[in-house]
Amino acid sequence: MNLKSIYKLGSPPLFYKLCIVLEPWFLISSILLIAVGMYGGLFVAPPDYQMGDAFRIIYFHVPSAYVSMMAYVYMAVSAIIGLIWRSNVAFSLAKSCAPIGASFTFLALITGMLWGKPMWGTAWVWDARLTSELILLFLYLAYIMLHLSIPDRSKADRATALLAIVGVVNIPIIHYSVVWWNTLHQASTISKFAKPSIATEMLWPLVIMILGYTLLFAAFLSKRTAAELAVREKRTRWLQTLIVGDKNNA
Amino acid sequence: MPEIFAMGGYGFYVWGSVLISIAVLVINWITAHKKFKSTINEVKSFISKGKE
Amino acid sequence: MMKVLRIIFLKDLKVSLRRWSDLLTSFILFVLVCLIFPLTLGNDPSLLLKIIGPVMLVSALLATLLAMQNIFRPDVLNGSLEQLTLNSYPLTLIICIKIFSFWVITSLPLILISGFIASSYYVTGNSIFIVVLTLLLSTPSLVHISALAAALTVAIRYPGALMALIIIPLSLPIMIFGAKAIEFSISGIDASAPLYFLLGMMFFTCSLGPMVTAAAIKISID
Amino acid sequence: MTQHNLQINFLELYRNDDRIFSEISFDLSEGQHLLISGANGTGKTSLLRVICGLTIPTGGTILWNQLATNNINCRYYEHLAYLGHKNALIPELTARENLEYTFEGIRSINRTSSVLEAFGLNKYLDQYAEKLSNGQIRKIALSRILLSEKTLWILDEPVANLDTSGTQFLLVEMQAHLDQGGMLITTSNLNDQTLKPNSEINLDKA
Repeated sequence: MNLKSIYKLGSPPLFYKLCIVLEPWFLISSILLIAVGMYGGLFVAPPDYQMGDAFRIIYFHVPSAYVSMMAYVYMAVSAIIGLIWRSNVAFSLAKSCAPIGASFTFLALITGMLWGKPMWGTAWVWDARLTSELILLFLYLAYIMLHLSIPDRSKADRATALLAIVGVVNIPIIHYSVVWWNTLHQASTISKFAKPSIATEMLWPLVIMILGYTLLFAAFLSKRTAAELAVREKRTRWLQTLIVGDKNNA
Repeated sequence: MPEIFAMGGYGFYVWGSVLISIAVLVINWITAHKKFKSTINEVKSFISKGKE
Repeated sequence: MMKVLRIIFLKDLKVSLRRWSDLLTSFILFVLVCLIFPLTLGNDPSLLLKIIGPVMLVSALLATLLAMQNIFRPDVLNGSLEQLTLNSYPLTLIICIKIFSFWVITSLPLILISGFIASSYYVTGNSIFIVVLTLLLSTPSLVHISALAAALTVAIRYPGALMALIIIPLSLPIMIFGAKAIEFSISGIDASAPLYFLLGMMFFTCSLGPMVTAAAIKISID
Repeated sequence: MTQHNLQINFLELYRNDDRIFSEISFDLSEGQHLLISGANGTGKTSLLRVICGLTIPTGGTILWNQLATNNINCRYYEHLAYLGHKNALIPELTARENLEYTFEGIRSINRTSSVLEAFGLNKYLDQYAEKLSNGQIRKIALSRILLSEKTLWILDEPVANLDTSGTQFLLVEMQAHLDQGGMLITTSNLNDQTLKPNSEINLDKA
C-alpha cells in the first residue's frame, strides 16, 4: 500500500463506496465472532476460583472499555487529518465516531458497575479505571454537545476537531492522575481488571469478543460515516449518480 | 439447563450485563441505520429539488 | 515589538478595570463559596482543615469559569477581535497577552485573598504559604483551559453549560493535585510532589494553550 | 516601493450547501480601485472577509505578490487594513485610546490632527466610545484606517451613515490614497458612481 493508494483512499467517492460495501461484511463477521465469544465465555470457560461465575462479566466489560478508548483515539486522529487536509472524509469519520464511542463507554460503565456489585458489594466504588471511563463519557458528551450547538457545519467540524485533539492529549493525564489519586485512598484493593494471568480457555473468548466488538464498531462507523459523507458531498456529481443510481438502497 | 441461568448465584449480574450489552448494541445499530436512511432520503430530496 | 505588546496588555487591563463588574463578581463568588462551607459545616477545626483543599480549588474553578465567559465574547460582538487577528503580529502572541491580562484581573485577587481565607480555616504556619502557592500554580492552567473553552463556544448564544462541560473534565488533574497538595501540607507531609505536577501542568497549558485558543478563535470568527 | 498586487482566482464560498458566491477572479495592482456591488445579501461582505483571510473559502486561491495568503498571513496583514460593518471600537475606552490601540507606531502628529479636524472629532477625543453617536464612531473607525499607512484598504460600505462633509473628505482621502499607489476594495449597495472605481464586480448575477 504505497502512499499514493492511501491518499486515494481518502477521496470521498471511493471511501463512500467502501463504507457501503464493507459495512454488511463487518456486521456479519462481528455478529459471528461475538456469538462464538459469548458461547466460549459464558459456558466453556471454567468459573474463576475467586469470583466464581461473576467474572464472566469481564467478557462484556473489557471489550467495550477497549473500544471506547480506541474510538476516542480514532476520533482524534481523524480530527487531526481533517484539520490538516480539510478533508470531508476525515471530518465525517470524526463526527460519527462520537456517538458510537459514547455508547460503548456507557456500556463499559454499566457492565463495570454490574461487575463491582458482586465483587466489592457496591456498584460504584471509585475504582481508577471506572472513574476515568466516566470522565471519558463526559469528554464524548462535550464533543457531541459542541457539535450540535454550532449551526454552520464546516465551523462545527473544525471546532470539535480541536476539542477532540485537546481531549485525547488530556486522556492519559486524567487517567494517571485518577490512578495516583486512587492509590492514595485504597491502596489495598487490587483491581481485578488488571491483565489477569488467566488460563487459556478463559483467554480465547476474551480475544474473540474484543475482535467482535471492534468489527461491530467498524460496522456502525462505516454506516454513520456514509450518511455524514452523503450530507457533506450533497452537491457533488459522483454522489448524486450514486444515490440515484443504486436502486437496492431505495 | 436451569443451573446455567443460576451462574453460581450471580446469574442476575452476568445475564444482566449480557442483556444490556445486546440492548445497547442493537439500539446503536438501529440509530445508525435510521440515520443513514433519513440522510439518504434527505439527499435524494435535495437532488430532486436541485433538478427542477 | 515589545512596545506594541505592552500597549495591548495595558489596554486589556484598562478595559477589564472598566468592566469591573465581571472582575468583582468572580472575586465575590470565590470569597462567598469559601464562606459558605464553614457556615454550613460548623467550625470544628479538624473538619475545616480537611475540606479547605477541595473548597479552595473548586471555588477557584467556578470563579474562573464565570469570569472567562466574557474574555472573547464582547470583543467578537464589537468586531475588535477581528482587528486583532488582522494585524502583523501572530495571533498566538496576542491571545497569550490577553489571557495573561485576564489572569491578572481575575485570578490574582483570588490568590491574594486565599491566604486570609486559609487562616480563617484554622490553617497555620507554613501551609498557608502552600495554599497560596497551590492557587498560584493552578490558576494559570484553569485560566488557559477556560480561555480555550470560551474561544470554542464564542459563536454560541448560551455557552454557559457547554463551557462547564468542556472545562471540568479537562481541569480534573489540576483539581486532584491541587487539593492533594493542600491536604498534604496541612497533615504535615511534604507537599512537593503534587506541587511539581501543578508546575508541570502550568507550563504545559501555558505553552500550548494560546496556540490552540488562537486556532479556535480563527475558526469561531470564520 | 515594490510593486504590490493582489490576485484572486476562482474564489467560491458555500455555507451549509447554499452558494454564497462562486467563480470570482480579479487582479488588483497599485493605484486601482475595485468596487463590489450587488443587492443586499448577495455575499459582498462574505467576499470581503474571504479576501481578508477571516473566512476560509471553499475553493479558489488568494495571492498577494504571488504568495498564497493563507501561509504568509502576518506579512499579508502588514499591508492590509479592513473595516467591516462592525466598527471595531471598544466601548469602554475613549476615542483616543481606541485610536492608539491598534497603531503599531507613532503617527505623524500633524497627519493625525488634520484627519481628525476634517472629521470634526477633535472635541470628542476624550469621550467614551459608547457615548458617541453611530456616525462619530464610524468616523473614528474610518480615521483609524486613513491613518494606518497600509497599502491595501478593504472597506465595507465606507460611506454608510456618514454626513456629507464626512463623505466628501473620505472621497478625497481615498483618491489621495490611490494616487500614492495604494489599493482599494470597497462595496456599496447603492449603485451611485461617487466612488469612480477602475473595475467592478457585480454579485447580482446568479
